[in-house]
Amino acid sequence: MLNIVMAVMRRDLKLAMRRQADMTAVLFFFVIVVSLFPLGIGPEANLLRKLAPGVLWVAALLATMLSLPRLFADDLKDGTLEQLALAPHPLGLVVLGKVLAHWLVSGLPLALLAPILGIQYDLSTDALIVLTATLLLGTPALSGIGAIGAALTLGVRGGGVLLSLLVLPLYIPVLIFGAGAVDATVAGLGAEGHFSLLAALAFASVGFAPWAAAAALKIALE
Amino acid sequence: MLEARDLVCIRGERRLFAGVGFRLEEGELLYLRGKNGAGKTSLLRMLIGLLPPESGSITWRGHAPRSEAFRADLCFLGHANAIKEELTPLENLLESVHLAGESLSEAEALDALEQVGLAGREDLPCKYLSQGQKRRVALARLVHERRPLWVLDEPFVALDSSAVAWLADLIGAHLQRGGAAVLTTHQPVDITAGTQRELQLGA
Amino acid sequence: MNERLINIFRFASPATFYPLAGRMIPWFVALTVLFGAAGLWLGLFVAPTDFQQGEGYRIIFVHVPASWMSMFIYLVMAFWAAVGFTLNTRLSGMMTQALAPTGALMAFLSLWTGALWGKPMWGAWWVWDARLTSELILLFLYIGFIALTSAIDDPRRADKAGGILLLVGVVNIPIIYFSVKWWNTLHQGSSVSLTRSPSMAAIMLWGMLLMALCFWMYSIALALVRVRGIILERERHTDWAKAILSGETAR
Amino acid sequence: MIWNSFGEFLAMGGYAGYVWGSFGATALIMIVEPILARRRQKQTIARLRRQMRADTRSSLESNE
Repeated sequence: MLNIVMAVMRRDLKLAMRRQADMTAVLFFFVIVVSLFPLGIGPEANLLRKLAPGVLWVAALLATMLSLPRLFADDLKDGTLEQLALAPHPLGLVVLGKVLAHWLVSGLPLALLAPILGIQYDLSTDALIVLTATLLLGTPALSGIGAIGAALTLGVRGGGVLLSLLVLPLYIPVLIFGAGAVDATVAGLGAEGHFSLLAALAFASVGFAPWAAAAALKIALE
Repeated sequence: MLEARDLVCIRGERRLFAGVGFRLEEGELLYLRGKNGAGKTSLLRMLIGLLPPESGSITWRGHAPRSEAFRADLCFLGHANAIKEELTPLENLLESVHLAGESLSEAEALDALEQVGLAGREDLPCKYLSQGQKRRVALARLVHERRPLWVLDEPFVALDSSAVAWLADLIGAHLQRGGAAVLTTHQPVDITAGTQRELQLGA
Repeated sequence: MNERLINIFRFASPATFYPLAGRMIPWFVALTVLFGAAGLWLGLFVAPTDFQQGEGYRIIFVHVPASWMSMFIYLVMAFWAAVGFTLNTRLSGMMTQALAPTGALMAFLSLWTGALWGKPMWGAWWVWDARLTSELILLFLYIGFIALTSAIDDPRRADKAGGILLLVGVVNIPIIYFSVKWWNTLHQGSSVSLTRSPSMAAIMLWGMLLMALCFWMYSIALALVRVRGIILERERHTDWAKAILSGETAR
Repeated sequence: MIWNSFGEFLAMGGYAGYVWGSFGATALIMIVEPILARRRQKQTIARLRRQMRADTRSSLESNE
């Protein structure tokens, strides 16, 4: 069981390391979007502090969207996906491995970059820590839910745009609790409630989404 | 062993074939023949469980093609090579075997690559290989493959004549070990071992 | 498999359902008109003025039924998707696609009437009220479903992909609603609510229920009209569809 | 009946634009959507008929 998850994850990580341009493009997109907002809004520190959680979280959602279309598309094109679907273990575990690898190369670096970008928005140290923590906890859910969208739009015309249409509404709870936790900290309130809900969302989506995505992949392979 | 009954295939709006059935025993080889668009690839995808048939049934030793027991016995080689351009032939071979839930030592893998004529290129990323060489990387999987059912879609495409003969021998050895194989091909191939059968689609 | 279940879904065969749907449509149209006339009479002529919201509250007679239907239709679509996966009936996928446009229009109507109510009551066309926001997200979900199913050419694949999306969506709707509500209370949303009118008189409630029935019948009638077109399109190679196409006049 | 005159009914106690905007949009959708759905159904039937005629013609030709 665990073997196959680890094997898929290791393979995807190795591939990502050989194709670092993809990964860095997503990170630069995140950096640029976050840095553009102050130029559009103005440099007033109070306003920026208020906007920071929302801006960083929305930028993280968009950056994740950018990396999702390729989650299965390369494997479909070169025939690897067929082989994975024919291997003698549940396809859901394969997808779980891919989701974890996706998180390690997109969600995790986004979360680690966030505090540096948060400084641009004059966030306090506490808020920066909470921001990073929410991203660490919330981005696995983004990868999980995103995998369903990527599988559903696999090989479909206009897949990229369609993917955002399907997935972004489902990201709303993660956005609300993620940005909400930082907001609550900035306002001096506790964020424990947000954290437990975020963790619940992350566990639920990483646990269930791979199976839904696997069902969608089987349809795409017919 | 492998038995198909009354298979019907509808793709999009067209009925590709109906009433297709066959039985394949140990040591037997089935050629699927038919014009382009007759449904050869669709039938193969039905046999390996990717495409559910419109009606009819397929069983392999009592298992349905979508079961894990079936997939544990199956080795499939498709149109696409299922190799990654960024990985070397050696890595590709080892990865594909691991992901299929089997084990292969590095020595065996190197031996397989040597047999397909890729000695000296084991550590070169596959994007620097020619089409024929990439095909050979995919075929190297078959060298130490001991699962009883091989389903091969156009395995001889992009191979030169010596490689075609080598692959024919490999399939022959598989049949002699008591394996079964289903394959599509456009070119005449000389496989002497085992019993040969033929299924003509769209006749 | 359960015998009785199969019996219930016997009409799930497109060949039997097509003529049946054709016969049912006029009845549902008649019921729509009937319930609509009664509901409008109660809502516009009999129901008294609300002491707090004046005559503006009458918008609820279309707003609430539209909101209910928009949510209910999504549930029905998810139900059909579940039926499609468990019993593998062809009709279920067609039903989901026939219902989707009406559901999306209901969600749109709910937003439109909500905005028209919000302007005089809250002083703004749009307020990030938990209900309105959820309704907006529901509209996005409808649009996503329609976009996905129309982007896939093979109808069977479109049905299955759409079905997965519906089931994922229906699991997520309560989570989304809860999170939006939570977000709304944290940011102190509006205190006057459209649907929780103070002391709803019995007559208002009746008017609203009749209007809801009218919307319900309307949605069924439209889904039947649409599903007939989808059935004919997909079954055009079968003998019964050919008989209808060659014999019958365009009904 | 709670209205004293037709004009009062139309005025809706000052909320005319909002109330009639809501009911009007609903009525518009409930009239236009069925018309479009019916038209689509008719177009589908007409198109399928043309296709069927073309199919039978081509199969006759290929039989000759």
